[in-house]
Parts: sequence; C-alpha cells; structure tokens
Amino acid sequence: MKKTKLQILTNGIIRENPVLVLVLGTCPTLAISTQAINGLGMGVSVLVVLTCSNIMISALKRIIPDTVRIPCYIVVIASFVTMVQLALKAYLPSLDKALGVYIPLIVVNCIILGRAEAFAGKNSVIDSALDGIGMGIGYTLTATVMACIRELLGSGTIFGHAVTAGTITPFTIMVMAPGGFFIFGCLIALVNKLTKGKVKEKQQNKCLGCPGAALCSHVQEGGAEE
Amino acid sequence: MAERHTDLIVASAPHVCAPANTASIMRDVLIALIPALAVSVYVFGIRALILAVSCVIFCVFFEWLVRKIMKRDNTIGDLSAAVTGLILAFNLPVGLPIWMAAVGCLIAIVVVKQLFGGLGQNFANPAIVGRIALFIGFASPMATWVINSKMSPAIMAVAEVDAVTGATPLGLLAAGQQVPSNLEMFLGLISGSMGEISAAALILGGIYLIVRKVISPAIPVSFLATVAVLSLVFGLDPIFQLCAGGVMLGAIFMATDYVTSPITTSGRIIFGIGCGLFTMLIRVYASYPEGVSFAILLMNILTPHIDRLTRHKAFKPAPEGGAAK
Amino acid sequence: MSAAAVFYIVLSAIITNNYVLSKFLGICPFLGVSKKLNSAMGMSIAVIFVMVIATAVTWPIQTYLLTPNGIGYMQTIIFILVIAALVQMIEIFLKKYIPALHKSLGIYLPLITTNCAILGVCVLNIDNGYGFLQSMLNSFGSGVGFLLAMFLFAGVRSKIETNDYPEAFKGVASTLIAASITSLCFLGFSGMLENIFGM
Amino acid sequence: MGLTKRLSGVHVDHRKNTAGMPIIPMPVPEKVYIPMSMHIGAPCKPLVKAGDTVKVGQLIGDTDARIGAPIHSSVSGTVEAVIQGMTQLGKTDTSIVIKTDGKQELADTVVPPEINSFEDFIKAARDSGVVGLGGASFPMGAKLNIKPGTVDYLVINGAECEPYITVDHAVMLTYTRDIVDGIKAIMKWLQIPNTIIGIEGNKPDAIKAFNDVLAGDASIKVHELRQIYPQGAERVIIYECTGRKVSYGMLPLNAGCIVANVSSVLKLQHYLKTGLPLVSKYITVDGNIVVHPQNVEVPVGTMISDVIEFCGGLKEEPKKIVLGGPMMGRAIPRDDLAVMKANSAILCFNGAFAGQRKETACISCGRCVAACPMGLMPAKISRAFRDKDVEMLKEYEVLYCMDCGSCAYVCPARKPLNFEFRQAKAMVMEASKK
Repeated sequence: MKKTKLQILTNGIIRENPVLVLVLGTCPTLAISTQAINGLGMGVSVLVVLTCSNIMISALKRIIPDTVRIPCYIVVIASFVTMVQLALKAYLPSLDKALGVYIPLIVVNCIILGRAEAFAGKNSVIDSALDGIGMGIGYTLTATVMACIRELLGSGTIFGHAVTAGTITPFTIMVMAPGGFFIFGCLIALVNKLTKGKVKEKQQNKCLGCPGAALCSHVQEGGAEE
Repeated sequence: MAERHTDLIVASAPHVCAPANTASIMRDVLIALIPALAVSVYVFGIRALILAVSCVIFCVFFEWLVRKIMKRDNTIGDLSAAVTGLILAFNLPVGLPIWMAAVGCLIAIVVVKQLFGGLGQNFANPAIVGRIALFIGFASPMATWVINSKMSPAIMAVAEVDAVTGATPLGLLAAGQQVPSNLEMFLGLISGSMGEISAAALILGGIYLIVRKVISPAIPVSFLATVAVLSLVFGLDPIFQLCAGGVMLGAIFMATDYVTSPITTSGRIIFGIGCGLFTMLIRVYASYPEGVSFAILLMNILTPHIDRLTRHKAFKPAPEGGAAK
Repeated sequence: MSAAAVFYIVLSAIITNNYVLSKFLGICPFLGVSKKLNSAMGMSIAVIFVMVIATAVTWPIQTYLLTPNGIGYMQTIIFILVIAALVQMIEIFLKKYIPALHKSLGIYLPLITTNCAILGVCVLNIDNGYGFLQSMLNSFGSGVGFLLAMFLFAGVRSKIETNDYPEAFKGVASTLIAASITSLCFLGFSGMLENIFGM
Repeated sequence: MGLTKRLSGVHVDHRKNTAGMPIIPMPVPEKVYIPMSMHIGAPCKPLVKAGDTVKVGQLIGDTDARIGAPIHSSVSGTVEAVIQGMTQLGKTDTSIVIKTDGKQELADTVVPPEINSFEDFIKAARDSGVVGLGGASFPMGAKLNIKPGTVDYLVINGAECEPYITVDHAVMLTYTRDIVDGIKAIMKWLQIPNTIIGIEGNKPDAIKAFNDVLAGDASIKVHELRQIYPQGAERVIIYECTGRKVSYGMLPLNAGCIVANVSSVLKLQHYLKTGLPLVSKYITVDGNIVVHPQNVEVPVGTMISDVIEFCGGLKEEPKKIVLGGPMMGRAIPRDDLAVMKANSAILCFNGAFAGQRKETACISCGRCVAACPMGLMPAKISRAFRDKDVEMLKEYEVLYCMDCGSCAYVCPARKPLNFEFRQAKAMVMEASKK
C-alpha cells in the first residue's frame, strides 16, 4: 500500500512518533528536556539534521554500495551534525552550551540512522524529505511537550516565563534525572492509552530502525549463548 | 439409615491455616506504630495527628481511586495503604504543608505501588520513595523543623539563632554544635521528622512486632548493629547515632517491609548490614545529614540479587562422590 | 596524580556522575538489554572494553592531530568513524585470536557503535580538558558505572518483569518508571566523594 | 546422631480431642461396600459373585501384580452385588456389596501362617492384606520384599503429627507388646540390625510404654520427635531418626531404611499371630461438629455416614468432611462412600470452619520459606508457576516438594501453595518428557 505524501508527513507526528511509539532517541530527549527552550532547540536541530541527511542519503542511495552503507550514512549524518553544531556555536551560544555534548551525540541518535536505514535508503528524495520533516516535527513536539511539563512542574515556569512559580513551591525533582524517566514513562503510557495499545506491538520490536535491531532482539531473547 | 450429604466442599489440603493473614499483619504494624505516634503528638502537638491522619486518608483514597480507575478489585481492606500512609507521615516534618504530603502519598501509592501491579509487586518501599521524592523535590519545606519548649535545651539553644532550619540533632552534629543528651535522644525530646524522634517508642513497637512474629529480628538487629559498629569505627557516639534521625524507624518499620526485603534469613542479614553501611557512609560523607532512606532504597534495589545469592537449596543427600570426603 | 585523585575520578564516574542514571547516556541498551542478568553483564563488559580503547585512540587523535591542525571542528565526524572502525577491528581481532571472548562479547559489539555513551565519553573527555591518564580513568569509571547501573537494573527487572501492570503501563512505560526510582537512589550519594577525597 | 541442620516445619494446634480415649469396636453395619482398589498398584479382581456367602477374613479380591494387596471380606454375610461406583479417591471402581448377617463367623482360612523362611514371611506379609496405613497405602508385601541384610534401619512411624488424629496413640498404648513383636519379626526375617521408633514428644505415655516393654533391648530404640508438623512425613522422620537424607526420586531403601507405620506393623503382627488379615481399621472420628468424637474400630467397607452415625451423628449440617488429618487429608464430596484400609480419621466440619478463604496477593513475607521442611522457597515457586516458567520451577527445585502443606498453612495471603506445586510438578515432568 502506497502512502500519500500527506500520510508520510503526518506519520511521524503521532502514529509512528519516533520517541513515544518507536522509543528511539531516548537519551537526548531525557537529558535536555529540563527546559522547554532546550527541548525546542534540540528538536529543531534534530529536525534539520534528519531532513538534510534523509535527502542526501536518498539522493545517494544508488551510489552507496550496500555493504558499507552504514558507515556512509554515519559520515553523511556526522557532516550535517557538525554543520548544525557550528551554526549553533555561532548564533545561539547559550543554547549550544545548554545542549552541550548532546549536539554531537545527534550522530548516534538512532532516530536519524533508523530513518536512513528504514526509509531514506529505499524511497525517493521528496518522500524522504517529507519523512524527515514529519519525524523531525514529531520529535520536536515530543521533546518540547515533555520539556514544558518538566519545566512547569519542576521550576514553575514555561519557556522561562513564571506560571506557577512564586505561588506554588515547585517540585524540583521533576527537572532531575528521576523526573525525566518518570515523565517519559507517563507520556508513553498516555500514547499507549490513546492508541488503545495498537502501538505496543511496535514497541516489542523496539529499535525498529536501529541497525542493530536484529541483534538486539537476539540479545533479548537468546542471551549470550550464541 | 444415616443421613446422606452429597454437597460437601471439596478443597485441596491443608484444611486448616495459621491465624495470621495480610490484614491482621498490617493491623499489627499499625498497632506497633501507636506509641511513636503518641510521643509525636505529645512533643509536636495536635498538628502531628492531623498530618498522620491526612496521610493515611490520602493513601487509602489514592489506593481506592487507582484501583477503581484500573477496574480491579479493591484492596484497601488489607490495610497496607494505611500502613504506608502512616509510615510516610512519620517520615515528614510536622510543619509540612498538607498538599505536599498528599503529593508524597500520590507517589507512594500510585507510582511506586499500583503502577507496578499493586501490593506485593513493587520493588521499592512506597513510603521511602515518597519521602525521598519529597525530600529532593521540596528540599526546603522538608528541612523545616518545628521546635518548641518540650524539646532538649540543645535544640532550643539553636532556635534563638536560627528559628527554622538545621535544628535536628544530626544537623547540629554536622554543624559542630552542642547536641542533645543521649537520654533526650532516646526518649524523643528532639526535633526531626514526626515519627522518628522517639527511639524508645519505636523500640517498643518493634518488640511488639517481634513478639507477634510479624517481623523477624534479622533486619533490625543487623541494621542497628552495623550502625553501632561503624559509629565506633568513625569515632562517633553509637548511642547518639542509633537514636538520631530515621535509623530506628527505618530499621524496625521500613527495612522490614516484606515485599521489598529479601525472603531468607541470611538475605535479611545481608540486607540489614547493607542498610547500616550505606546509612553511615551517607551520614559521614555525603552532603545530606541523613541517609537511612537512601540506604534502604538502594538495598531494595539490590534485593533481587540478594535473593538470588541466598537462594535455599532443597533438602537432599550430598551428591555421589561429594559424600566420600 | 595522587591516588586520591585517581579514585575520585573513577568513583565519581561510577556513582555521582553515573552515565546512565544521571547523564542519560546509553539508555537504549539500558532499557533493551537489561532483561537478563547475563546479557546485561555481557553488554556492560563489552562497553567498558570499547570505551577504554576508544578513548585511548580518540584522545591522541584530538590532541596531536585535530587541534594542532586547526580542524577541531572535525571532531564529531572523525570520532564516530574511528569508533565504528575500532569496533569492527576489535570484533575481527577477537574472532581470530580470542574466540572464547568473541563468543561471549561478540554479539554486543555491533550494537556498541551506536551506543551514545561511547561517543559521549570520548567527546566529554576532550570538552572537560582531561589529560590522557584522566581520560582513561574517566572512561574506565564510566564503563564501570554503566555496568553498575545495568547490574542494579537487571535485578529490578527480574523482579518486576512479569508483574500485573495496568494496561497502559505494560512494556517500556513501566520500565522507565522503574528506572526513575532506581535513579532516585543515586541522588543520595551526591557530595559524598567530594567529602571523602577533599575535592 | 549429630544432625547438622534441623528441618523446619510449622507449629499447628494439636487439637487432639480424642487423646486417651479407648478404641471402641463399631457393630457391623447392614451392608458394606468393599472397593477393589485400596492400595497403590494394580486393583484387585473380584473373586466372588452375587449370591455367594462370605465369612470374615475370606479372600474376595486379588491380583497377580507384584505391587498389590489381596482384599478380604470384613464381615460375614451374602454378596449382594458387584457394582461399579465412585470411591473416596474420586474414581469409578469395582466394589463388592455384602449384606451382613451379623454373625461375624471367621473363614476357615483364618489360621496362623507357618513361617520357616524369608519367602514364607514375604508371602505372609502379602496375604495379610496390610498396606501402608499412614496414608500412603503401599502394599506391605511389596515393601518388605527386599534382599535380606541390605537395610540398616527399620524406622517405625508413631509421630502422628497431624492435628485431631489420636488413633495411633491409642494403638501404641493398647498394643505396645504386639507392635514390638511385629518389629522383631520384621527385623528377624529381613536381617535388619536396628529399629528406631519415632514418636512425637506430645505422647510421653506412649514413649514410656515402649521403653518399658523394650527394657534392655539395644537394637530397638525410641526416638522422641519434636512437636512440629510434619515430623511424620517419610523423608523427615528418616532424617530425624537416622540422620540419613532421602529426597525426590529416591526410596527409603536407597538410604538403607524401611519405614512402617505403627498400625501397619500391628496389623501385620495380628496376621502372623492369628491369621486374621486386615479387615478392620482404627479410625479417629472428630471435627468441630461430631456429637461424640472418639476412636472406633470400623470394618473396612463401612459407609462413612454409618461411622458418623455410630459416633452420635452431627450437631449441624456438615460443609466439609476430611479423610485423614487436616494438613494432608482429602476432602470428600459426599459421605456415602466406603471406609478404606488407609483411612485413619474422619473429620467433619461446619461452614464456619470450611468457608472458602479469600486469596490475596503474595507479600513475600517469607513464612513459607521458613516453614518448608524440604528447604524450598514456595513464594518463588508460586511466582514461577504463575509465569508458567518451567526453567525457574526447575531452578527452585519444585520436584523436591513433598506436598506436606506447611507453606499453605502459614501463608497469610491464603494461597493454595502446595496445590499449585502439584500442578507445577506435572508441568516440569511434562516438559522433561519432551
């Protein structure tokens, strides 16, 4: 069944939301979602890298030999990440500081490699671009929403503007590590609830797009016997 | 001709059972907490009772509500939620706003217990996680200690300087100030979380639980002994360390939580030693003056491993060859 | 470097700055491979192994190759390529010379390329301005910290894996809540190492 | 003996209401229903048909199988029918219905057997019809048929650790000398050097009675067992008395032991002395609604309802009737079933006692772990069973469970643990077959 362009674009926002449904790219999402602005910044960075790398990989898919495709994908992604990193350093130094090591780590963000492997390597340039934008928006939304919740509960502000701060004592644990895991878990449960468990099957095969997916499930099932 | 009965109940043996059931065990724990509650009400006044009752009500309410939402059997009758509520209250400063206590109850009952499937399935002690979450999340209100004239002069002395914070005995010790006498510590004429102040009342409750065979002495004894020994090693007063902070409450009522502690006696001894060790490490070195709840939580997390290592082996003859030795 | 400083770097990487539970690096394997203790330990040992070797290779590259030539910005690309190549080489080497070790660690190696903890530790070593020895110690400590987190969490999961969860929380959601509680207990040790080693 | 470790157990209320009561013979009922399968092993084939006249002790059912025990008429009268009907084991089985004449004439075959060799002794043990009367109902003839001189210990089980039951106690007081004679006969023909009689400490008079009779005999000792359930379980009593370990997949024989119940030895001795095979059973009738709880001697095949009637009937509607002790006995669905050889008690309870217990969640309190005499971890096994995790069941050694019910007795969550383990054991067996 061929998907329409619109479906490709919206696919990543809810139905196959990379973070909440496919559970990809958890590390940066957890780490930077302490402030809404960081969530948004990270989201947009990922959006840019994802779209660009999707376009590039899709365009180069005939040239790249199948056997070395993963290293090639990584080089392409790493180049775009470096560009974004330099751009941030130049124009938004405070955001760059806040996101710190998580910007270079976009390289190993499994969303990007995953989409390259699962989508861009097989589809046309335009479809890949749409997929990248859709997935990127899905990621940005999730990271921003999660960051807003954590910022509101943990500091009483949203995007730095006081909401409940001053009237209600903020529950600071929400901007710390346990709060990150907790809110993330709750959001996933919420999506489970909203989609009535349809997404759970996908979570079984968690690292859907991850190049190590086959191995990963192998590890989970068989342990270290083989 | 004898009367015939053809509709008898057929059930699997055994057809008799020991009197203790889950609810009776929880009731015993509640009874054992009463002396400490009484001392707390005496020292802190009626506010202590209000806090305790609200925590119990919130916990029972959340338990009822979440079971209702999940469309499962209601389990408030087993009294475990009430026990969690009371123990959580014991871990809070008396002056804590009630809504913050309610947040603690929500975390304890909903997040730690019911999200994991309810009684018996949680891996961490609900009251402890509730307390730690509040302690870190509401750092300042959770370190605001109520003080009054019933307490030791050592505590009152600091009150004139600083009326709100840092006035627990462990806080005084950390600040290098005069601490209350050991007798005052033992009786509970000190500031602190509402239920933890009186070692005497907590020990009384502990003895009741041990006599009623609700808890085994393995965890409390190994926990307290480790704290005492390490106090000597660090050159501290063991009596003070045992009576200060949450050691008694933790050792007798929280570390002994069945669900989150090891199931074998040897495992329980390891668990108690671990609790004592981490408590003293945190007290002596970490930036927090008190480490009981972190220590117990860490040991909760280690419990599956301890259970694995202290697994019982079935009664059987030594394998051939092994017997020849 | 004094012995105290050595312990301080290693222990703080293990406990207070735990990569998984406080820096959120390597969450994927933490959630994915922690179901069984054996796999969790195998993965962790492979991570320690690769982390240390990757640092041993990337630190000199950065210090003697990239920075002097003014191409520090190539760090990301170079590092990830080096790590990917390194993992491949380690795998080939193990397969050929230490088949026993390859048998137990082999299946985890390909997964490690995309483990952000590896790239993370290499980049952070540079960002923090660590010297070579410090970098090596930090990498080793980080790897052991990963192992500790995996060890603790594998125990927790063995206990809760077959629980009767509410419908919406089945699967990853409940695992994350468990991770939340596990990370909570690491907060208790804050400040401890600074006090012990007088840092 | 130097026991390195004491086996756990549970403290159960003794409730020995009938302790000290004599054994009262029950008059012959109008009809008896004698099932053809009252022992482990092959069922017997009926040797009589409707209309035949039978006398007490006459052989009415037998089998050629190696493991089996002959069945004798417990009454004199006329065979009314050979029917298929439900027995107390819950299976449909052949039963011989005998209408009694009340004369209780002895059959001509009831003469003391002549024993000159080991083979004669084994034949006599088989002909006696005696089976393990502690509840296992393993045929005596098969149990004693070993190579003489290969067993070190004869362990006589007089523990009677189950609540309510006092009939072995009464037997030990009444027939002390006969039991000792029986023991000596077994020791002689099987060339067993030592005998240990294990008696729980709550029966000091029985211990004294044996010590008086045994005075000066070094080969037979009385061992006082702790007052804890299940001291009478085979693996436990062997360990307590001899320090030897027997476990799953082993016979007591593998540890050089033979275990026999006091009543079994007594019935064997009666046959050796008089030639009268096992035709009546000593039974404790008790429970919380029996009008006159007492110990009675009942002809095998008597309806359970007739026995209860003889004890004055019941004070109120029974809800549960248990054959055997409350810890391991079997609850029967109806009371119009026949008494079998292995029955040692009939316990009747009202609704308040028998009420279904509500099961709650396991709280890992560890009571079951502390209670298990076999050193197992019931809480963990129960969880593995719930998860249908055969590997885990094996790891926690469920096959070593001997179904004593100690874990279920102490469980505050009221989980039917040993019931689960029976199914778990079947699961493990099934899996290992594949």
